[in-house]
Amino acid sequence: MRRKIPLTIAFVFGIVMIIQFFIPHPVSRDFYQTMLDWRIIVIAFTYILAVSSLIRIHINKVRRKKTGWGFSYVTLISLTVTAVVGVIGGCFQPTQITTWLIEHFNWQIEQRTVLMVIFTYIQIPMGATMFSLLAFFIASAAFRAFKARNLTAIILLLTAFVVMLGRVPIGELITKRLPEVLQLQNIVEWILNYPNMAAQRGILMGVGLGMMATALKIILGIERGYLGGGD
Amino acid sequence: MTDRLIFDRINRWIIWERIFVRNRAFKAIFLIFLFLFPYLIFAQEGMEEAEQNTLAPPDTIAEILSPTEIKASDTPNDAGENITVQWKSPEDEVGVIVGYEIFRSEEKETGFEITGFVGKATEEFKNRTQDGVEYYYKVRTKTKDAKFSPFSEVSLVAVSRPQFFHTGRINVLVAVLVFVSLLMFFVSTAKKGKSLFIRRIAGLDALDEAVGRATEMGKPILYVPGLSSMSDVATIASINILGPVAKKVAEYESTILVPNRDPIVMTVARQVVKESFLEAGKPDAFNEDMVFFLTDSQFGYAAAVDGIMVREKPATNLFLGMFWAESLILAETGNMTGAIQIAGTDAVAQLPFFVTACDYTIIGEELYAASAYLSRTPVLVGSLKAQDMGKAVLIIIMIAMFLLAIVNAVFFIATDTGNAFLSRIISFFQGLFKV
Amino acid sequence: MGFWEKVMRLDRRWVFFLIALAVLIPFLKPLRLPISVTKPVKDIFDEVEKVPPEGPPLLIGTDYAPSTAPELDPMLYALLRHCFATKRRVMLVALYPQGAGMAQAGLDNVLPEFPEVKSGMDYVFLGYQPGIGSVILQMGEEIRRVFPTDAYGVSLDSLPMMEYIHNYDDIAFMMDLSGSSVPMLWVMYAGARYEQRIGVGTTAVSAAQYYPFLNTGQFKGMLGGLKGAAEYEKLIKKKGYTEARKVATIGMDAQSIAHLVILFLIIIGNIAFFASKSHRKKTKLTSG
Amino acid sequence: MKERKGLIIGSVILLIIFIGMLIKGEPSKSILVWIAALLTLFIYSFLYRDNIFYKFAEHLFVGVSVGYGISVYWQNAFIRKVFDPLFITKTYIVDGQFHLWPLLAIVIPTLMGLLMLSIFTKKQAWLIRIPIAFVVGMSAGISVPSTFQAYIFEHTKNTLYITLSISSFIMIVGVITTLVYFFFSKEHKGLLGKTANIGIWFIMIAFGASFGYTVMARISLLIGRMNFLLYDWLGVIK
Repeated sequence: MRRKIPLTIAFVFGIVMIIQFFIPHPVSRDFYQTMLDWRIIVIAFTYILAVSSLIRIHINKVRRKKTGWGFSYVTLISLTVTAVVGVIGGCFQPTQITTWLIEHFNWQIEQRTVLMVIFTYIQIPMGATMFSLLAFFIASAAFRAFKARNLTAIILLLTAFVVMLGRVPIGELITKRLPEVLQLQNIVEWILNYPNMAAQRGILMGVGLGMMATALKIILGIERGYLGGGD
Repeated sequence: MTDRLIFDRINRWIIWERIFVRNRAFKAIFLIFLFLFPYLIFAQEGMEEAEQNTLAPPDTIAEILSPTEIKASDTPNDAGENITVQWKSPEDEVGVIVGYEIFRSEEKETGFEITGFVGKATEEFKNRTQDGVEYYYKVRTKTKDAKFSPFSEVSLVAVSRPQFFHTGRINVLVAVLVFVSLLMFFVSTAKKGKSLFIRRIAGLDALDEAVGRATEMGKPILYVPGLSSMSDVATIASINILGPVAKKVAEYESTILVPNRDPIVMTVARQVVKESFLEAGKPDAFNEDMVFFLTDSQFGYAAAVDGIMVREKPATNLFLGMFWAESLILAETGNMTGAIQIAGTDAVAQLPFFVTACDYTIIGEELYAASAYLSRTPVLVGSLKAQDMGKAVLIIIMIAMFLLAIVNAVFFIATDTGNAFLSRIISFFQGLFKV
Repeated sequence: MGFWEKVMRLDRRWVFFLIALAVLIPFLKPLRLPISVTKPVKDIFDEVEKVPPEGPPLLIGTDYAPSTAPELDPMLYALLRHCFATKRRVMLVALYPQGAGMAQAGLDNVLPEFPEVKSGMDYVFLGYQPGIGSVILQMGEEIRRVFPTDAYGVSLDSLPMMEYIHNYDDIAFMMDLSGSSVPMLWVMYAGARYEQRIGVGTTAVSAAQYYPFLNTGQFKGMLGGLKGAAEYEKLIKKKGYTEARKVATIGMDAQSIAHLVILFLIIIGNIAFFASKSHRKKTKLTSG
Repeated sequence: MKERKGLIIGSVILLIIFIGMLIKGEPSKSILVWIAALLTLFIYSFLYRDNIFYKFAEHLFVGVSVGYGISVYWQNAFIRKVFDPLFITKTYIVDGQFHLWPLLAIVIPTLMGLLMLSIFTKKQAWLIRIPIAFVVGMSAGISVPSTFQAYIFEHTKNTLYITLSISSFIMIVGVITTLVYFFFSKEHKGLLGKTANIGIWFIMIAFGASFGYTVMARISLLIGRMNFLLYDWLGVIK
């Protein structure tokens, strides 16, 4: 019972979604849209679990005075403030409260809602900065890993080196006098378009088969790892 | 109780499995599909040709600047409410044409009203209609000085309707059916107890060792199940690996940390870890907070996991699932803390970064082989065989096409036109994979 | 421990430090490394030069978001400067909601240099409308139907510049700046259906996928990444159009230096690897 | 130890450069830009080592982004997909007539969502498997045919355009050997092993190429942040 029902649900919805793909009829199209809406609603409820997990962990940290518990306050307070501002003040469109506040206090809000101000000046800069850490990490990874240890490492190292060199003006200058086929930027383009593309296609075809097999195993109830073991 | 016994017991009730797998009729169906495959494709080609033959004969008395050969028909493979109007644009050497105005009426003679305008380089117009209503169309040319040509002749009647089957996707349908048959076939063979071989996958072999090392050192294991949601199959593959890993951890009564970005993945991962601890006979060692949610912001997640890595100092980091640009942020930080790292993903763009920063990398399809590899459950191993057969089919088609292309090229050098038959076969195979 | 072994075990924070300097220094002290102009960029420049002054405008699509702005903003600035300095007219349109903000920021940045340039006379900013494909299509028939007013709410009919501009026939050249697939939609709809001449400005990563369309002529030219923008800046500087700060050229300096630092690190790393390996062998021999 | 001293000196130099620019330039007058800039520096401090500034930024990032997530889910899922159609627009009443299906289309997923909360009970916790099975099963169903199209058909089709050239030959050899590398049910020995080895070479070329190709994009991200710090915040460059 505890397995049959979920497995049947997975089977039914899996098969229906496959069939749906082949039917252009409006009924099938509307059904697809409804299913996507359902998924959004279900996930929204799961978000409750997620947030409660986060909050509980930080409250526990504060209670047990674990190392760095003070910072848990930062998370808890910023979470509460942002959520309250977003739910009451409006997400993308300002609610009446926000409109009243803006008019009453003569605020200048470029982003329309307070939530978007927080988003623009706190979340986006921090995200962009985390993203830009990659400039440093890609350098240290290259320095450490690109060593000619064995044949495969040499291939990896050489292609990376050539492609990198071909991306800066100096690389072009080095081979300027050579015939066009041997100019660095053309070699780089060839590497990208042929051997690189070949391997990518090979990997992706394999991945496609793996994904299909896994998805089908789930629909057919052969793979049940996602339900956890037991009955 | 061994894995296999559990499996057999819970397998028993599935009805469709009986129909498909144990029934001998299945094999017959499989064979029929194999034979049907080329037929279905040819049939579709034939249909297209037949459609073209029924088209109206070209109009020989073309008026100057008027569009000719106007034809209107239901737009194929759609949800209805749409008619495609096509015409042949007149010669325009001076370049005076701006575009075409399309007129529509429900009667053949009168009541035409403008329904759309398209640019000069177009010879097709898709018109929103009501299903079941009869429409007639005519088109006229608009010139730069806002003058109009006489109308083209009126098209034949056209009615729009929704289709119940997308003929352009017949190749996908056949492919899905063939693959399902292959999968079922090998799974059923595997069930009969025929043992199947799997080659060594270094990254997965290292999993055991890496988990063992962490427990020896008394340090936690960090398991990142990717940053995508459950709708990504890579995440499901990762969850399938999490089971055995968590079981191992439970046996040593060690700690596993599973930070999550997606709420559903978190819920599923928690179930899986909990059950694994139960199966290992250590339900008390399980703590709900081992599997936790961080944030759904991509780089916020990366920042927080970086924090965990430098503060909790896990001895083993496992990054398995779907990753984007944050892959290197995680892997480099993990490398900095000196942990053993095993990564696996099907995101081709991220693999190079994992290869440079991790000790072992599980590449692409190997991730999907993992649950079979770790559990060695016959049915799962059987499905690997089906994947291999899929690859074999693709390889055979490619080699055959390559040889054909060479032969055709020889013909081409000799006769300057190539061999009609060979060209037809080649274009047939290319058409097979039309998307 | 010999020198090379020390290099082998170099703290990675030194690498971070070098990269930080490599990016910071060109900002404070521009190096002006030589830049050679490639054909796709020259093609764009020539197309813009063909736009008649005080005549049919250049249409610029700003279909990008802040995340790709470092690479695409310099292109927008350079194109605007090129046109404003030579009395060529410009129309701006955004098919991404965030694109409108990028276009406005670009105008705010460039306009102070050209006090005589006026909205409605020399440029028109149409703003943002949702529905990418259908907006492009409808603009082919009548721009006013999709954009009855410009971004500031002024009716297009009241703008002197718009008097003779109705659809793609009245637009000399179209330039789409985007890191996503929007340029392909411009090609599919405006290019294939209305024979609009189109150029593309895109990020370095996306540039590779557009090369095939350059060969077929579907794009008349391309600015690829900071490098493309820097080349364009060089071209307008050469013509003496502007003396403004060359954002992309500085960025390109930083990028080249950072690239060279990484290449240098790889070479040093390998020398250290082989040196310490042979050193280890030697010590083994002597000790054994 | 010596090395660390050097690093500290290096970091101090960077800091002095920034403070110098702060005095010399025309810093932004917007407090929001200052917040963004300080948070940027807090995160960069992680490159030296974990510290309280990074910890603060990290915890703030988590809190703010989850708060943002709550707001977006509240607006896009609860309000727009459940509350509005159920109580405001009443999609299940058309022309004064009651229709069952539109009502069920809201109620069923809501009930399924509520089952998620069964995890908080001891006995009925298994009910959570129902919504999970729905999401997983349906996602798997959607992915099967589209995977065939996007991963297998698309790439096979493009590989099958063969011309008589070295490039085309390399392409087909590369695809085939890479596929062979992924054969699981045969031991990689003899001919198969050799082919799979060539496949690894191709894979390595692809990895090297995409690594080298990505460096430029990553550096430009850093340039973008530098531009923010030096232009928008400090105003030292014009």
